[in-house]
Amino acid sequence: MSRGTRYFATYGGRERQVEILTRPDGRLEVRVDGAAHPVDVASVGPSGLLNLLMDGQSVTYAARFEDGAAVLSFHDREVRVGIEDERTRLARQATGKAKARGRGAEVTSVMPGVVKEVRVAPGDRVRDGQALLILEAMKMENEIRAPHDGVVSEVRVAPGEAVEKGARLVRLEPPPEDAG
Amino acid sequence: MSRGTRYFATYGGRERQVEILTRPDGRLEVRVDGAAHPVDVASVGPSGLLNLLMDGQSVTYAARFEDGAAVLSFHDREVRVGIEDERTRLARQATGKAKARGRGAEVTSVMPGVVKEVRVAPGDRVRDGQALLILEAMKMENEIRAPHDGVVSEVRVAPGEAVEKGARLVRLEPPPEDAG
Amino acid sequence: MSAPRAIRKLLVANRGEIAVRVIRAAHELGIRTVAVYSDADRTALHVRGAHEAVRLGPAPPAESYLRIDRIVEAMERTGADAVHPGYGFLSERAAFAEAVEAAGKVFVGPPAAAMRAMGDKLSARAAVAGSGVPLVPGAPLAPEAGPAGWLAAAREVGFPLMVKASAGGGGKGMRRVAAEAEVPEAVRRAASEAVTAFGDGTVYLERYLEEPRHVEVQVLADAQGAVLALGERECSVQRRHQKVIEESPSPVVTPDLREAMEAAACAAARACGYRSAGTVEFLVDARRRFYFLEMNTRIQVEHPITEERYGVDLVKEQLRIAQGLPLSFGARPPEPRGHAIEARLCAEDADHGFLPSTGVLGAVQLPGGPGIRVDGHVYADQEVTLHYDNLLVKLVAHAPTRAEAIARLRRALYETRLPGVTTNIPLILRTLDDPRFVSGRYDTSILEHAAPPPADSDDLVPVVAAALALHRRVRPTSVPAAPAGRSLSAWRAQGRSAWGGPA
Amino acid sequence: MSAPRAIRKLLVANRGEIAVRVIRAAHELGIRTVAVYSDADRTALHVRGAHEAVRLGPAPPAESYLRIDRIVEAMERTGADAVHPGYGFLSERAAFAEAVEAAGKVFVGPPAAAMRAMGDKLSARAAVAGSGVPLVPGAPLAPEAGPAGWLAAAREVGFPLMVKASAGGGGKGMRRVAAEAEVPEAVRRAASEAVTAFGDGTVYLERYLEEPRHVEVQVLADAQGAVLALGERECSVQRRHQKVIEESPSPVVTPDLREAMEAAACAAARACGYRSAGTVEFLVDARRRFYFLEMNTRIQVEHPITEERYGVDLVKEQLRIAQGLPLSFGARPPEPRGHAIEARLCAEDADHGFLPSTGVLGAVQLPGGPGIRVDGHVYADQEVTLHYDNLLVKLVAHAPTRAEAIARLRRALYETRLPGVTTNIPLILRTLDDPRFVSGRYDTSILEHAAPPPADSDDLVPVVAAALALHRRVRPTSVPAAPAGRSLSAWRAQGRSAWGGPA
Repeated sequence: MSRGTRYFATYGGRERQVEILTRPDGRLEVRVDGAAHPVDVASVGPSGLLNLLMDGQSVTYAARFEDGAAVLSFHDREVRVGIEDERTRLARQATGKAKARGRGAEVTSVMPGVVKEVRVAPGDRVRDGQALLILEAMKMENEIRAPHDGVVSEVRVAPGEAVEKGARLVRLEPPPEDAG
Repeated sequence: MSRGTRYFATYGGRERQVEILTRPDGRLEVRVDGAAHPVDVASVGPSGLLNLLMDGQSVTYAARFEDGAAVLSFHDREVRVGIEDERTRLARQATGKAKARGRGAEVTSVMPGVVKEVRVAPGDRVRDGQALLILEAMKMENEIRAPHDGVVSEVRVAPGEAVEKGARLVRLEPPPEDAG
Repeated sequence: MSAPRAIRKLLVANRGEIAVRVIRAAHELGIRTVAVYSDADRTALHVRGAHEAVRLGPAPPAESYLRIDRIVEAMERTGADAVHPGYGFLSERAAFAEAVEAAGKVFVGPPAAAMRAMGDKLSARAAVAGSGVPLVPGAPLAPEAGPAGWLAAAREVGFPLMVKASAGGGGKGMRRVAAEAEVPEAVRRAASEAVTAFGDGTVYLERYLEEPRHVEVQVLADAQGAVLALGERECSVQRRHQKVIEESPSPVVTPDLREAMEAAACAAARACGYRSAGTVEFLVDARRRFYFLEMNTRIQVEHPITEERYGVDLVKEQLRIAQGLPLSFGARPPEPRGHAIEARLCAEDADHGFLPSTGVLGAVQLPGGPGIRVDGHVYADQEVTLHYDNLLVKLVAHAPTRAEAIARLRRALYETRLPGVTTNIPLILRTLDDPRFVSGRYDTSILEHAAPPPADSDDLVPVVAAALALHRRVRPTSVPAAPAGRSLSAWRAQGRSAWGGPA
Repeated sequence: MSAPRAIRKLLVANRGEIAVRVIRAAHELGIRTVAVYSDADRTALHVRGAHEAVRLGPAPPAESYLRIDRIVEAMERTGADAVHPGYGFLSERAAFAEAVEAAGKVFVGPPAAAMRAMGDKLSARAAVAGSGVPLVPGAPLAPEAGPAGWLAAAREVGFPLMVKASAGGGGKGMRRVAAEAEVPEAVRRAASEAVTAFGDGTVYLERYLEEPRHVEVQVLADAQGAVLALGERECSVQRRHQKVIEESPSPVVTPDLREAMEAAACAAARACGYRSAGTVEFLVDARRRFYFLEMNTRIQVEHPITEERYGVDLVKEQLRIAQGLPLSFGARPPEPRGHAIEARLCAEDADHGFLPSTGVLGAVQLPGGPGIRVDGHVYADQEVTLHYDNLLVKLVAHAPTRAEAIARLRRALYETRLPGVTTNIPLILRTLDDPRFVSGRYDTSILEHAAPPPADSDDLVPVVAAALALHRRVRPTSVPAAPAGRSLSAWRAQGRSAWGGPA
């Protein structure tokens, strides 16, 4: 059997190498850190569900991919597994580490909604936990709070505006050194 | 509003002309034998269901087309409506009537199944209702019977063969004139 | 029989809705489950519902669900300590129970001896004969006697009569015979079907009762010796001897008759040393006399109507009994409440000779709300094949009165959508409207004289519906191309823009 | 109020699961139904389930489901002779009931005067004050008094306290206040939310009881003057004052306490001249003292757990009462049976601040089997939007004992699949395992101190599952292209061949 495709999976604080091989009979074989695991996977229905038979378990799950991780929806929980294929890893290693984060930070919307009220303006000093704006979603008003002390450098939304989950709302710069 | 697309629908022993027009605002208008009916139709889900609001009724249905007819599945019944668009009708009228049926008749399978046993051979005289072969489907054995008296001219299947619905099984010629 | 003991892991040797049903009961009791499957069922609900799943073989039952050796091997491999056989397949094969017990495992069902006595209808008649249970006139049939011998036996029983598979059930291997000339063919066909369905071609003859009602009594017998009856189920709405609609209580059974039938059912169970859940079937004639027909030594398809009325989970009771525990509710069953009706939704074209319907299910929509129980195994994209029986969903309606239960079942049937196959829902709806059914005065011939589908009306809705559906088909240029993948909003938008906005 | 009369056609002035629920009851009674819908709900289940459907307007409730004028107009246009308001939206607006009655139609609910008395929580306190029903300390709040006046009122009530919308319900327009400094902001926000949700910004203050349990009593009052209670519902599992899990009976209510609470509930109903189904909410403190909280003058979200135990259809009773008929079961409610639990499955990310989740539902899979009732409005390709509340499905488990009902609900939750959105199923499952819930000793703070999601394990299944899912994504060349249209067998075949055959 030829060499398969390698993946690097980070889960539970540990990275493992997963190799997926196609056997001569067309079946797949999965090796985790070199140890073979008999598996059988089948698509279920039109919603992208997969059923995995492995290690004495029948597990049905959906997967979506976000920022180098697979978010797996099992029947009773959602689990995040860092996952990368070999090619991507090699390419990433060749171009160096991911860029260091800038000093400022974006406050993003953790839910879709409509901006009801904006409480801050550029230049405002804000405290950790201070309400920056009010977002209405499903008839509840939710205060979007500052994740840390800082100075508002930009307000990206206006009242009445509909925002998606993850939309950037407000940019916060670190507070001046003299801030308590 | 410009002239719409015309259809000819045969149902309940009566043909009606149905005209479907797109109004300037993008909505559809349906006229049956010239009388306008406000309708609203929307697709429901991935299975091709349609919901029709018309004449004070909310009706959900699926449609499939067979031999110039629409077979409509309502929640409580299946209904067959002959349906033809204007272009098809004109083309058909231009090329003359449908060909007259041949004198022989095919006995077709009314269900998918596996041929369990063949009871007749070419040349056999058969009586109306006589078992021609045994078809097994869903663990029940079903006798496929002759639709009328006749002479077997061809047997198209053999025991063990899987057949689809509509498959031609046996060809029957009319019985000789001296047949009772 | 091995000694009762705690079940930690249960293998469910079946498929379809009953496999799902058994898994549900096991999980509620904290028992781990192992599903088995054929290649046709790789993604079936029972495979996904169980904790583990083991492949048995190709789709044909003889190569998968009927393979005792592979099922016992799967139990060994997974460490399952018990097996539940469901109904059909191996559920009434004493040899299966014996093989399981020989492997040191628990068979969730009656002792093999009771299965043997009752599984064969001829020995069942013999077993209960001494206990005062009334029997229908009948006779065994020797295959080697040949047509002449068969005919002699048939004359003795009298016409009309039934040819029945001794190992049978579910209408398979069963033929009604009205006249002498039909006997040889009926015997051959019934025997042939019986071989296919049950692996045993023994058939026998039984007098055919006129206008009979098929009424059965549910019994439960535990290892402590308790034998109890939980009322009756009326199962006379049948087509080709397959039940379609069942209800409890039976409209024909009076309190006195119920008491007598329950006593007879318990006597039959005691006569064969029964343990577990079982069903004693009777025929009730027009004069309310009842006759023992057979005992089904397994859970019955229609068991939910009893469960709904009594508030008892019969499969959990089976699992309790198999572990040597007494019945959960003590010495007396709870008081039954209200009326329950079950309809079996099958993939078949009931208006065209009950032809089986195959296909791929689309977006199924199942009913809910008060008093509606759904036992099914359907899911979107499921392929309905010819390999197995065509039962898709059992709908059970439970309500304070019979009239309310009927109305409830009707509305639940209206809510149900099983696109992709033809179902018998239209027939069930017409039956619920049938004056004989509504009055409760019906017998097993009710579907033979069923009303035909209604004639076309002068309603314009079908006319417009057909034109709109065709318009969509012939004018594809007027709608945007269906997007790839799951951009369903776009697809929906297409539906809206093509078919017009709000009226 | 117009005189009671037969209802032939009922307009259901609501959407979602409760609209479906009401349509079910009407159809079982042979009443024709008219659905109303906003543009977001054109293909919703209630639109498809009703006999007729009328568009109200765009998606926002203020332009559709809250438009009294359009709803009354739809009743005129369709000839509906009665309206059922469901819960939420216009259900507790006396002005709606009056507009309906002014049009000569029947409002299925209490008299407008009773709604007015009880719909406003302040007047409700006044209405029941004379009838011996115990009250929580509280005070009204004058908007014009300003922050200083609000603070004075707050000091009088004592901290901690709640700011509540007088017209409120469902957790909207509600704020808990621990200290004086929070009072002005809490009052402003609660009033603002109350305007949005109910069109009325009146708020009041109420003492916050420590470790309180939220227990409510179901009442039914008919036009003949019968006022009956049907036991209690324990509703203490709440997040942000939205109920998540409800059960009946309450683990904390003793027979004596039940008798006292039922008597108080009936007294409250009589005090306001109630008619129809209604719910009297109480807080029960750690010493089993109970206090009147409010009366909900409508059908309640969690009404099914009462229905399952009593075998009574509360919506049908509402429809009977509105027609001037007496309660269906006579002078005494049936004996309740077993234990029932409801879980509300919502589109929200319970592990990340209960953020609402939107999306398009895929192939939904709902549970079934014994003792499981499903009240939902979901279907494949349904768009879950932000316009309405995020309740997708109510699951109700009914079983002989509390432990069995919990086990049954657990297994039903495991069967449920609502792909396309994030749901609170994981939170519900963890709550059912919470030792406080299992023991029955919990109060309304149970979810504030809920266990976090379990930590990652060293199980290899997620590792392999993630790799296989990515493998499928990055190696599309190894699988045949997904066929156009509905050739699902090919898609399934792809799944098989790409991922290997049986192990």
